Amino acid sequence: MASIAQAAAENLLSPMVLFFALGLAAGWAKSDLAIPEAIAKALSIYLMMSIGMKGGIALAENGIDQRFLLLCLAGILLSFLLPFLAYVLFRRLGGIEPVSAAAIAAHYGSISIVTYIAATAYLREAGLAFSDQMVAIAALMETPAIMAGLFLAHRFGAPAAGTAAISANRPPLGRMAHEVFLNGSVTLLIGAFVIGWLTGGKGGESVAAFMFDPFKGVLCLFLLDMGLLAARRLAQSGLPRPGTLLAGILVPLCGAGVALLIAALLGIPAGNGMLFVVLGASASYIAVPAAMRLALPRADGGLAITLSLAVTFPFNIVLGLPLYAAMAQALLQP
Amino acid sequence: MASIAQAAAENLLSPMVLFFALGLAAGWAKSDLAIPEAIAKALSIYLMMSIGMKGGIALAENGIDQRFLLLCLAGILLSFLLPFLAYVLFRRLGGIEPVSAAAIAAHYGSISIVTYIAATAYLREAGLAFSDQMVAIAALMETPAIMAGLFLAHRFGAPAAGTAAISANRPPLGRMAHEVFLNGSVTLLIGAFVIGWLTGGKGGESVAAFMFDPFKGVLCLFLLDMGLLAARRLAQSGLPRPGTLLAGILVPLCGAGVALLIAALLGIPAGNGMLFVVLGASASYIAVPAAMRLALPRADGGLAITLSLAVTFPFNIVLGLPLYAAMAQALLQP
Amino acid sequence: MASIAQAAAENLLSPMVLFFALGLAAGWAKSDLAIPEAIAKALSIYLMMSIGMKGGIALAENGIDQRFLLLCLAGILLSFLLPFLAYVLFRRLGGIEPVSAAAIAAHYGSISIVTYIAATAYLREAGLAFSDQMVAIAALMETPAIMAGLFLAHRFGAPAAGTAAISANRPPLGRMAHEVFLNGSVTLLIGAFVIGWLTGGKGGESVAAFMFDPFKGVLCLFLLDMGLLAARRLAQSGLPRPGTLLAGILVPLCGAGVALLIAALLGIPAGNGMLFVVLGASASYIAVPAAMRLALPRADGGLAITLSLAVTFPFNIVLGLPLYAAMAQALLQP
Amino acid sequence: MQTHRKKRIEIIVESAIEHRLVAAIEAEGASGYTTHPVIGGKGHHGAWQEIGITPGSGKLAIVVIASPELAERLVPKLYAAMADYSGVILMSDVEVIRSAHFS
Amino acid sequence: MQTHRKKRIEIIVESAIEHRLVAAIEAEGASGYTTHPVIGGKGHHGAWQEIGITPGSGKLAIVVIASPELAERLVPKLYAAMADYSGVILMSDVEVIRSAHFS
Amino acid sequence: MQTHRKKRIEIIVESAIEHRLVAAIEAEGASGYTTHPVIGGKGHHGAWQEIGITPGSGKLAIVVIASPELAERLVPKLYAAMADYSGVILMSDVEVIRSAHFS
Ligand SMILES: Nc1ncnc2c1ncn2[C@@H]1O[C@H](COP(=O)(O)O)[C@@H](O)[C@H]1O
Ligand SMILES: Nc1ncnc2c1ncn2[C@@H]1O[C@H](COP(=O)(O)O)[C@@H](O)[C@H]1O
Ligand SMILES: Nc1ncnc2c1ncn2[C@@H]1O[C@H](COP(=O)(O)O)[C@@H](O)[C@H]1O
Ligand code: NA
Ligand code: NA
Ligand code: NA
Repeated sequence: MASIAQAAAENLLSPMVLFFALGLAAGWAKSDLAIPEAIAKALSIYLMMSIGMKGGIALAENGIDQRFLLLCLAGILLSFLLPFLAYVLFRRLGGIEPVSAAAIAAHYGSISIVTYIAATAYLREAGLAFSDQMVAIAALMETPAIMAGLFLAHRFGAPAAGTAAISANRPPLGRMAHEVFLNGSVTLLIGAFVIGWLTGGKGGESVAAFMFDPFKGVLCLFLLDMGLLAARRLAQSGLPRPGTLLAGILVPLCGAGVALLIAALLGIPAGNGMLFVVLGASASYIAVPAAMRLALPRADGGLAITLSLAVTFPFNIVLGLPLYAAMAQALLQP
Repeated sequence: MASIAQAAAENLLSPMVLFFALGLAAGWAKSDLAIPEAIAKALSIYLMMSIGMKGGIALAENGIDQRFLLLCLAGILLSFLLPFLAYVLFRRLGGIEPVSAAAIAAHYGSISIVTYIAATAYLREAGLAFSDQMVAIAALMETPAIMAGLFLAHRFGAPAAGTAAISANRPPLGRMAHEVFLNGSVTLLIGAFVIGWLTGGKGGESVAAFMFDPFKGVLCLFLLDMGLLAARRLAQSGLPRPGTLLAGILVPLCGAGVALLIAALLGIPAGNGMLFVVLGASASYIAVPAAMRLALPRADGGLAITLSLAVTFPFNIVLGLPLYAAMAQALLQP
Repeated sequence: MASIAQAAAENLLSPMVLFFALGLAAGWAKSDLAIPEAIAKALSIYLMMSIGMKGGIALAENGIDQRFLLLCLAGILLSFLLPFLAYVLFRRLGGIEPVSAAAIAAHYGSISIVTYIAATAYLREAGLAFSDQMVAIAALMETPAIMAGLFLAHRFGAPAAGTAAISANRPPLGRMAHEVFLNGSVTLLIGAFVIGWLTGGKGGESVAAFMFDPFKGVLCLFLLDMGLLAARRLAQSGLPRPGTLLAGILVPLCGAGVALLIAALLGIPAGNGMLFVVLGASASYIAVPAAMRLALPRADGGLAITLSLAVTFPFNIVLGLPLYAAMAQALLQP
Repeated sequence: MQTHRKKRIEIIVESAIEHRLVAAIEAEGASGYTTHPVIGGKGHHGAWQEIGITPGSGKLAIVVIASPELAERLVPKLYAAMADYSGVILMSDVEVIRSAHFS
Repeated sequence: MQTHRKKRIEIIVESAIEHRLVAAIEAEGASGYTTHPVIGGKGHHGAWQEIGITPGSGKLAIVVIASPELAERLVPKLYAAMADYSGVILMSDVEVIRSAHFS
Repeated sequence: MQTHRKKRIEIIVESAIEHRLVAAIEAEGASGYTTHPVIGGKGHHGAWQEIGITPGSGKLAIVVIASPELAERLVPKLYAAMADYSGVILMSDVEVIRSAHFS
């Protein structure tokens, strides 16, 4: 316990978390500090490119083993199943109506790539080894949750009087799949992964001064923006009700628990296991909201983003990282 | 004298000044070269973050001494008192009406962080030692001048017939203070300073490849944009009248003189002293214009920006830096 | 032959070409991946600054010899004469009406600086020496083609019934020249070249961490965007007709051939010769379209950009680079 | 200077369904349209602002100049395509010079 | 297609006092508003352009759709809030489909 | 609240000839104008979108508030300046508060 508290305290003093806190504080105080939208998008593109390519290079260098493939499968399954758990909690504890609860649940089955990135930076700082190709699992877990969310909405979303259950003019499935799988960040993450895998270490070296060296500093700037966004989100929509808030903390903890169990069953080592736990615990705020907006326009998209961006994301970054790392180190092999 | 001329010539050939000159030339020739606004903002955010964090780290490593605290106090006082001097010069020499003269005076009491940054780059090139934590004094000097400017406007701004002296619907003081202290660049500068101080050298190392190494190159790009802005500003508003122009050069020289005197009295060494002189000599074009725009809408905000951005800033960058360095080296202890 | 195929295969697996391909694929699949416009402009500004300064520094360090001056002259002449050849091919083979053919021809006489940049990266990878000051020739070749294009349009553009040949309100020549010579990228390229030449290696060192080290990685990101643009261009305008398409490949090949001949006659070594060939083969999509748009508004500007950006550029990057390098190595002295 | 009466249709809508409205505009045979950026606002679905990378809040404005007859046909189609989504449609009178340019 | 007459109020104003106008709009009970970016212009206070980091020049456009009665009340309030600051207010007629959507 | 009738001229035009239109606006003595960004559209010259660094596609919207008399003079001048180039001009009625502010 003491060491968790100490790790949490150290995490609190990392530049990463401090810049996030600065963003939160500036946003909360209504400072006019703002990262221009184009820059925020560029930072996010940079992080995707970098993490994707790093993953591909790692794959090219280390190859693939059976345990990794199993973990891939487990990730896909986890992303598809977590929304069912999340749905129940958001309905019961959060008191959210069915269609919105289904949409929110999809966010929590999917993952937050920035949380994943922060976790890799955390592990590097803590000196705990992990494989860069874990990012492939992150990419695989982006989308299955969306199917689960749609299923839940169609199954439990009672039609309003005289209207169709979900949307009068529902987007065709092809368009939906397109929106999801060709989402810019998913495309880039996977594309850069493949490029890294094709070029291997040699290709990586030639672009390292841009693609890898500034990574941690860029992450700080990006987290500053995330802090600003989270604070502004809260200012615009207000804090969710206590039950909903609680669910926004409990669902990631449950996701972390389930993921830890899987990692233990598959004999995954601590570093990779911690990253898998982070994937289970984190919630999407880029790919999934766009898809839900299109497919379930009547769901409360604002609440979904408030929860994933302004409740779960800060929780994971500030308290979650040291907690998940401690859990992984306690229960998984080194 | 010979060595000042030589230093000035060398300064003229530094990439920093040359890129500024390129911007001036391109803007003057109406080239369509333009740095997109989002990029200019990002560059400025980068410079604030970097210089702030560097300052905080220096504070963490070197601690604080009494002389530094005295200099902080002196800086605050200087920022508050310089506008009175500037007001007289802009009224008498510049022939500017009271409210506008008060607003302009506030700009000259405050500081230009980019001029400060250019001065640190100049010192580094010249091999003259200074303390990075001097940036804290820059941050402290941003705002007192605004109070002085408002006081001057209220004291001397004769009400137009039948209207209130300053503004029919004057912004409440709270809003003003908010606008000033929570100005984005002030927030970021101070925030990054605190972060640097909290994380110390270790936190700095982990982000150095992004936060510190590219600093000088980024400054060149930013100065290119400043040159473009200054030239466009002049093209839009025309050159100020000779008296006004002269005041735009004399006021910074007086500011420099007063600051040099203070530095000598407090026994500040040459490097830090030169930076203090630069703070005295430079004029704000970010935080103060925004505040004046809100508080003194009837003041000629365009003239204020033309003077600080297109007259004083180039003067300081091109001639001021070597001059102030020579003054500091001649009169202060090494 | 075998070695060309091998070089082509290796080029295909360079991060540069792979990111370009990723952009093409993402754009073709209508992924919503997009580089914000401000970022794309900043990347292009960065590349111009970097390549220009590198060239100027090389000039300062290596000086100038007669052969280089001759090549400069040859480049200017080539840029002026190539449009005549291109005009014939686009008229005959492409079946394009005179004014549009003239506008398109001007694009092919001019050069694509990004293709040039990719060629320098290619040579560096291939270990073939070249002089960085070759970029001066690229700058010189930007504009003569425009004169040739205008001449062709005025000579062969038959006036529509009752209207003037080219444009009812033709822009005055001064405005045109302004638009061309003060085009942002030309200004910056030349300005940075002069700065590099003035500061020499010492100035370069102080900004290298920003200006030179990240160069290749930035180029990858920029090529990703170029791929997206090319794919979107094709989606918007459709593939040109087979004859036009063929001309879009043949004209660069002819340009390459003529340039190779000149390089051989002047006794230029293989590395520099390959760059000269690339200048001959590449087509403008920044400076020339803007000038043509203003001077020949009735020309089909869309087709010109489709050809230069979505046909010739990919051809040059993917197949052209290894081909031109092989040609240069076979026919020029090492 | 002779002018002709047209309708100016202005739609503020979520970017997510831009393609759907453009499809309706083209299907009805309008001669063109223009899209403008929007940076914030407030309506029945609450306040929003373009803030960085989060999606779903993004909106834009589409302007269509059309003959009164075409507008009469087009507006209900646009209205239907926007059902469930947040946004507004306005219509006003404008004059243009060349009538043939617009359908 | 039945339409209803509303007023379209368009304000071009310095960003510095956006909050003040929005406060007035909300205080009078308008159902919504939309803000649009602006990149340059010229008026009695001279020409300006969004150029980079210098402040004070930044402007934006605010559009409010309101019933004629509300517009009659709102415009003078907006006008007063803009006194001393540079900017213009316009009002024109528009038609909307659902009347209830706007107040 | 007394209002005055003015004309609102709205021009969508290629950025390349912005300077030419602004020159015409100033030459006719308009008291001001405002430029707005535009992000895409479709017309007789095909569809376009602001995409990155390629030029020629860039467009913007210029809005001029003018007295009916000035508008009558100005619109043909603008129309002539746009000949050969892609773009549209619209004119509609608006009300302003202070008449003196606009010419
Ligand atoms: N009365 C109004 N005036 C101007 N814009 C409005 C108005 N009502 C709604 N809007 C715009 O349309 C968007 C969606 O409206 P709503 O669906 O009512 O939330 C809002 O966010 C505003 O940008
Ligand atoms: N006649 C006009 N037509 C269009 N926009 C105008 C007009 N007059 C002023 N504006 C806009 O309103 C801003 C402020 O106007 P002013 O307070 O007159 O300087 C100007 O910079 C323009 O953007
Ligand atoms: N009917 C229309 N409604 C709205 N905007 C139009 C219309 N026609 C043309 N435009 C705009 O004006 C631009 C140029 O039109 P054009 O010259 O017809 O290609 C188009 O790209 C659109 O942005
Ligand atoms: Na998850
Ligand atoms: Na000062
Ligand atoms: Na060429």
